[in-house]
Amino acid sequence: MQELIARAKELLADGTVARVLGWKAGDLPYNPEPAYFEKEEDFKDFVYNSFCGANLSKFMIEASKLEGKTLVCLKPCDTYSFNQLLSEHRVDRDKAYIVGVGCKGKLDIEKIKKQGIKGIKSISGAEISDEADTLTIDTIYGEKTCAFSDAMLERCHVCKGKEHKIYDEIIGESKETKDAERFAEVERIEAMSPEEKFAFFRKELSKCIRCNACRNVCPACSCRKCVFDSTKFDSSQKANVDSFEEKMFHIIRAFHVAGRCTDCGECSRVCPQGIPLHLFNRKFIKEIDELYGEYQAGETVVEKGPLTSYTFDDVEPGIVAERG
Amino acid sequence: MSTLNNQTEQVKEISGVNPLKCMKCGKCSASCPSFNEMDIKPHQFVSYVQNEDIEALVNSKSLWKCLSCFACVERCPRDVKPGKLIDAARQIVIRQKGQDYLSPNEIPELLDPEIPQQLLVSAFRRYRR
Amino acid sequence: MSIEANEEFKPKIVAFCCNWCSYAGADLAGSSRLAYPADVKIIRVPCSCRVNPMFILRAFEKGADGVILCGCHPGDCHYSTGNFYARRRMTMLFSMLDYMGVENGRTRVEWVSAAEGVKFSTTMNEFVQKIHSLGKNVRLGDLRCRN
Amino acid sequence: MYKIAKENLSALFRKIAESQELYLPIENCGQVNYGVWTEDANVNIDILKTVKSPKDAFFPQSENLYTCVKEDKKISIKAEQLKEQDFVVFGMKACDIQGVEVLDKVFLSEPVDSFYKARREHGVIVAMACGEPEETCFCKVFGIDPADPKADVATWIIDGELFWKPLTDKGEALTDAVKDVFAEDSSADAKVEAKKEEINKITEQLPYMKLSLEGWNGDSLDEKFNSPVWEELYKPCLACGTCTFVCPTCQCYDIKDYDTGHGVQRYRCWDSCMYSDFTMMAHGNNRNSQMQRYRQRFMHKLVYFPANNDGMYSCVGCGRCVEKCPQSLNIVKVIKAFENQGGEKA
Amino acid sequence: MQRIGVFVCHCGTNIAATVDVAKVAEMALNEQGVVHAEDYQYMCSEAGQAKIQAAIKEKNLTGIVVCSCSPRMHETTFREAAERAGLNPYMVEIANIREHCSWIHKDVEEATKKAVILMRAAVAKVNLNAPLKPGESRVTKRALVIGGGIAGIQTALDIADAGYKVDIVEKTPSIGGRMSQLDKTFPTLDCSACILTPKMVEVNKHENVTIYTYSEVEKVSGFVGDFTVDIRKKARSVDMDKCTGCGVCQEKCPSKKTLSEFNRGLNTRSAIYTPFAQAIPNVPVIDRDSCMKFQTGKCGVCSKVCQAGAIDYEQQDEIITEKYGAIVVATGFDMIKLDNYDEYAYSQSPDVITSLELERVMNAAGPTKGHLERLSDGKAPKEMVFIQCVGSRCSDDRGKSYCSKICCMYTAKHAMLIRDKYPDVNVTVFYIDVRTPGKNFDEFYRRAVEDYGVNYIKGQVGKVIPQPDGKLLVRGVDLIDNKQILKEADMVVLAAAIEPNPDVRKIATMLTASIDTNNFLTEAHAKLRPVESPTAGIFLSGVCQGPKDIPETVSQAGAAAVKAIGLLAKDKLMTNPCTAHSDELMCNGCSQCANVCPYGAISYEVKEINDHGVRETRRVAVVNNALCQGCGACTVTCPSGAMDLQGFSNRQILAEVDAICR
Repeated sequence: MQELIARAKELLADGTVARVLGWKAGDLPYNPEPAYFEKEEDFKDFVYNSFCGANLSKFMIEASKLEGKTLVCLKPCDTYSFNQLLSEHRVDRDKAYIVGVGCKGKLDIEKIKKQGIKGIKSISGAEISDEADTLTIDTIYGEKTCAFSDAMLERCHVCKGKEHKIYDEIIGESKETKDAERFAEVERIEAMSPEEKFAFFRKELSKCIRCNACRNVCPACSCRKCVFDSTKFDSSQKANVDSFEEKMFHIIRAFHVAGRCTDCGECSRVCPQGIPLHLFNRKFIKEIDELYGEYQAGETVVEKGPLTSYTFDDVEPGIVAERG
Repeated sequence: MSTLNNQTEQVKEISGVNPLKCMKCGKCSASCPSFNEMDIKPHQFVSYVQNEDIEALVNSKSLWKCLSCFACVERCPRDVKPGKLIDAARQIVIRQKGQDYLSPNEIPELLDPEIPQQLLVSAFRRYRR
Repeated sequence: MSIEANEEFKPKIVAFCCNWCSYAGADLAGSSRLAYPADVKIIRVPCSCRVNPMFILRAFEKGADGVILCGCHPGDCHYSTGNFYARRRMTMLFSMLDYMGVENGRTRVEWVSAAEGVKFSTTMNEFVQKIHSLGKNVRLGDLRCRN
Repeated sequence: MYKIAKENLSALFRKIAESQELYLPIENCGQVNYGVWTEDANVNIDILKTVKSPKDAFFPQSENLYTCVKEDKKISIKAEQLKEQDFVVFGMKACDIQGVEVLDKVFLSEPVDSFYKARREHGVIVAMACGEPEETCFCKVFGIDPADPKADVATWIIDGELFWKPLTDKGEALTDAVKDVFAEDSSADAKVEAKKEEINKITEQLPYMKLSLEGWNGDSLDEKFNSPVWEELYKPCLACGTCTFVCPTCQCYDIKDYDTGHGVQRYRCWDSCMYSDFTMMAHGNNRNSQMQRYRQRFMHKLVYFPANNDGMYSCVGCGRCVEKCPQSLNIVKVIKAFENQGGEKA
Repeated sequence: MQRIGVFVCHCGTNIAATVDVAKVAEMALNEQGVVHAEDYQYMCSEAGQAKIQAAIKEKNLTGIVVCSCSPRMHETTFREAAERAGLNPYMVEIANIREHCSWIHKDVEEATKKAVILMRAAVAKVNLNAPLKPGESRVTKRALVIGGGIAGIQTALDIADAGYKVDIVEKTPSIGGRMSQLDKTFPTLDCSACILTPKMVEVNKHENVTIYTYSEVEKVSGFVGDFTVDIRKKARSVDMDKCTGCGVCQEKCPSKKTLSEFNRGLNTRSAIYTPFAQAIPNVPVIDRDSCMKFQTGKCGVCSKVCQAGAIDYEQQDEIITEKYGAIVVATGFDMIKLDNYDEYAYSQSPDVITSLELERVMNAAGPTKGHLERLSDGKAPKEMVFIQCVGSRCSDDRGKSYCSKICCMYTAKHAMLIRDKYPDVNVTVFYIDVRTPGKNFDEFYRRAVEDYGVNYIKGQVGKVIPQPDGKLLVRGVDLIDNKQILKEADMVVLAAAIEPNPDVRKIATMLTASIDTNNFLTEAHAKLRPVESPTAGIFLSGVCQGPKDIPETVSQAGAAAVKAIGLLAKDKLMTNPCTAHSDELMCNGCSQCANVCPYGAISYEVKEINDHGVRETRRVAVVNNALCQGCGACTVTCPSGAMDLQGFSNRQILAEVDAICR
């Protein structure tokens, strides 16, 4: 982290960048927030640890409109989102100085709390330099421990790899944290009977409070005005009146990001109700891979995605019914 | 499904060939080094499979005359691969016979180490009757 | 379940037809007096690629029991490529509906050319029959529209 | 005071539910929210904070106001029925109870919101003391005692037993209706007092409990409104509605019409001042930047509301926003930012 | 709020027998916005139209719904009637209660119910209709033809004869194209040069035609009626105005080792050259890659010998920018590379040649001065073998899936010519099928067999094996005799597949014209619009659209010209108003819409947007209404719904959905 700070200060000082987009330490051990740093003294609060899960790519849409370059800290998986935004002309490569920051898996405080750990005073083992496999958590109810991997975000268990796909320079080491199959959950659902599937999603979606956190954090959902906020489609709804509302919202959202979603996992990370929203997007990714060829959005900057291209011999929609 | 039909399906499945793609150009027969020794010619393999007459193929001389050189497979402009078809017919015969005559362990000492692998494989397929 | 056995159920079926092929195919079915159930109501769109998945979900929300999309045969699109995009989009939408446990028989895509009046009619007959066998759509509708 | 063993609680719930609806924390897919008790509900009364606050019981996320039905050219209007049956909300914490009082200020003052009022009149609140408060809690800052909640009934869980103490007439009535399932305990008062002591000791250690609200009142309006600090604070905000929807005091709503095909249903639903289309009007939006929207939320909770309501803040320190904000923003950070700002100035 | 009139047609008994039309009209009055409803015997009749017009005027209608036959029948009729009554024609919607209702249902109650629903949907839509006005765009009265082969020449001539200016852009130093390389043409066997040269001269002399040879299209912008094209005129190093075409420079040029493109690399040419004797313009170019002056700085012979002083080593590429109303693509074809066909020994033996090479061998101006001889040793062949379908009709990745169409005929021609001129040469043709659809084509082929004794064998060749003695051993099969054939040949001629000129990809991208998987340009409709690209204002001439022979090429070239003339004849273009429109307040500028637009109608602008007082400069999509055809692909791709289609807007279609599901 010190190397990162030193380099950021250097680039700020020599005028290469006008500001730095990173994370600012919070007032609890686990709540750093994304922040801009423009002056040397701002860096006293700069932090980069395993709780810095937020994907900063989307902030670059606004930062691209500012004067001068913005140094942005991107983790390997965040760089996919940046590439995708670049493909869609939403960010300006010339306005970004990308520092690929090392990542060894990011933590989910909810998972720690789920283990009954509360009244947290401090957490050790979450620094980026720590090699510890275990987090040691000091609470007012005594010292607790938790395996690092048990506290990891879902997306880290299906890590896309330690490689940054776009960067100006890389600071820090990364580690691939994959220990689960990316599509295992999707396959589990696919294997269910229609009744079970329906019950599963109905239960999960019944929790949805339409806070729109999933949409607003999503780097692919970068619309200036979402169809669900617009009167143009007669689709403007805020209420969770009936379970259909949520289905419509989540199906359409997944459809809109299909072929563009990099599977960055932010939607599931931010959902206050813990809905596994990535299961929608990942279903589409799996379908695209299987029906139209392996495709990873954001792997490179591309012109056309799978839903804006076609081949003559594409499968017919009837395949869905045929394969049962 | 009749047995005959079954065999046709088997041949198609084993070979991975869609005989309907054939445009009857004859390039397979033109390429075949064993043409003159065959009773059923390579281009006819396709029509026999189309006509679901696997029995005739299985009983033909050609079945054991094909060298599996795969010149026809290589040159077929339509990806029909007669060589694969006849090979599939051979497999059917072999499958029907079932048992192996040699155990895998006995094989190495019987072989000349210089012999190309591919030749061995095709020889086993052909002469194991 | 046959249609006769389920007389009281009158399904609502929306058919989106592209202007150039399928709408004309439906016209031909009409002028050839090829009957299909009155449950099918056609909406004319310029091309199958004009059909937004939201239209389909909206139809279900408002109480439709089945939605079918008809367009030109792949390669014959009046706009060259429209139905290719429609094909991918609908494949995606249908797979998601299936994944969420909504009977996938309630949605269908069929390519019907302007000359295929017979196909249009048989397709609609088949589809209506299918919807009859599935019964009323209860998984996607909005309860408020029921009464 | 009465008591009942924790493992027998379902008997109590069943008893209550015999005659009325019972809302209590229910776990569904790993998350605990208030919901209606049923025999197979997965009740979780050990939870400190439900994801959503229990304000739904009185001010649901969406509710119908009336229905228009169109037949040919005739239109008939059917008003929605007001709540007429009693119901019980079980397990509300002190902060959430204070949250309801904040809502009372809004909905029960003129013009009175009849839907809300009917629910308040028919609702009986059974409060529960917080056993193990957490680091995100700061109710004491607003003068709330988590160990001694005030409602129709107060309860404590001590060593596997629930202690039950009616505090109001409504509470007495409920108690009478269900007391078959209770036992009496003469040493109850002492045990409860000891528990309160224990809870207070824990709260002493919590980092946010000593937060200072100095300078946050109606008088500081201009100074706070014009502060440059907001420019820094809002930046990571996603403009999602998480904080407002989990908040026990946020009371903004939108009124919408839904076309059912044969008429229109007018309903209201929670709205969030964080949303870009909040209070959207024909000419556009009053607050057209996220900074303004962000500022609004906190100014409302900490300045405007107390200015209009005898100093009552519309934050109760439940800490839900601290836990749930996707970007780790929250009201505590706002309060602290101004603290620092003040310090620097001095 | 709309004031809508609903008109229900009886269509005699066609509708009225199964639909209670009066009931439909009565029910219409319950619908939102409907202030007038009536039914009538024949709405499309004069009297019916008069009723509509009267109601529009009397009731001050803002929109009408006609419940009648298919809109494909009478939509235009009713739109025009409405327009005559002062109503915008796009405020008319049709509820199809005949083809989609009365004709397919028998039960009156059921059919009436359905008719009411269809009427409701149309009323719901009209409630959201807005008056639309077709746009206008001007037409530049000049056409561009890309490619100067027979297709391009014919198209240019036809357009020029109609009185419009035409420019031809040709990549090589001369016009003439593939046809100029041919010796004789089927099925009449007249000499190619004899019929082509006059056309070349005519086009060159035509006052309306400007020819840019040794030039390429560099950039295309604009749209139908108003294209702007940059043409790169490559430096010829010879002054076109001064050169007299005497040819001395070519004779004297010391660098003569470059393979002749025109003769398919069978012999060499000088560094300063005209491709062939009848080249137009008859002005040589210096091939700078093989010129010693340009490569080493030493030489300059041509400059010294040129009496006219036309040599200009300093000449630079020139960019010409011109405006056009229409563009015709006539980029033609080439033979496929035979690198992947080892079995035919093409790259191993000089005596295995392609048919186009044989054309040059047979041609008096060719490398052998027209003598049929083996290229290896110059000996006269005795046995010649032709192999058909080399790379055509292949489903593997070595060749092309299509039939090249011309090979059967030119092979018959070659066989016949050889047997005619050299009766002692045996000619054998291995074929899969002989395809001769065309006037006098099969007769031609039969002559080759019957009169000239050409030996046609049904079967393919598996391998051609060059022998140590220089002969070629051909192993083929005779499928009729079911025999394998071994034949010693002196020469083997391969009928290689043809493919579109590889440059077409680049050009298609510039023109936003679509191409298929084989790189052929796609026509707007396979049957009904075969010479137009789906991109408005782009026309297709010749083999760039698909394999064809000369007569077909010439007729298609004429057809393309007619289409272009039809466009140029207009002063203004009325554009279909049902086009896409992007709401810039909502547009993200993400380019997804442009990715699916088949017409290249969407471009992007960076501009300042004022969103209720918030000003921001950003990238937004702009639809060119002259190009947009209104398919709507973009509207679904647009996640925010910023892109909408006029006349079929999201809200209109949703209103129809709602009305039907009500």
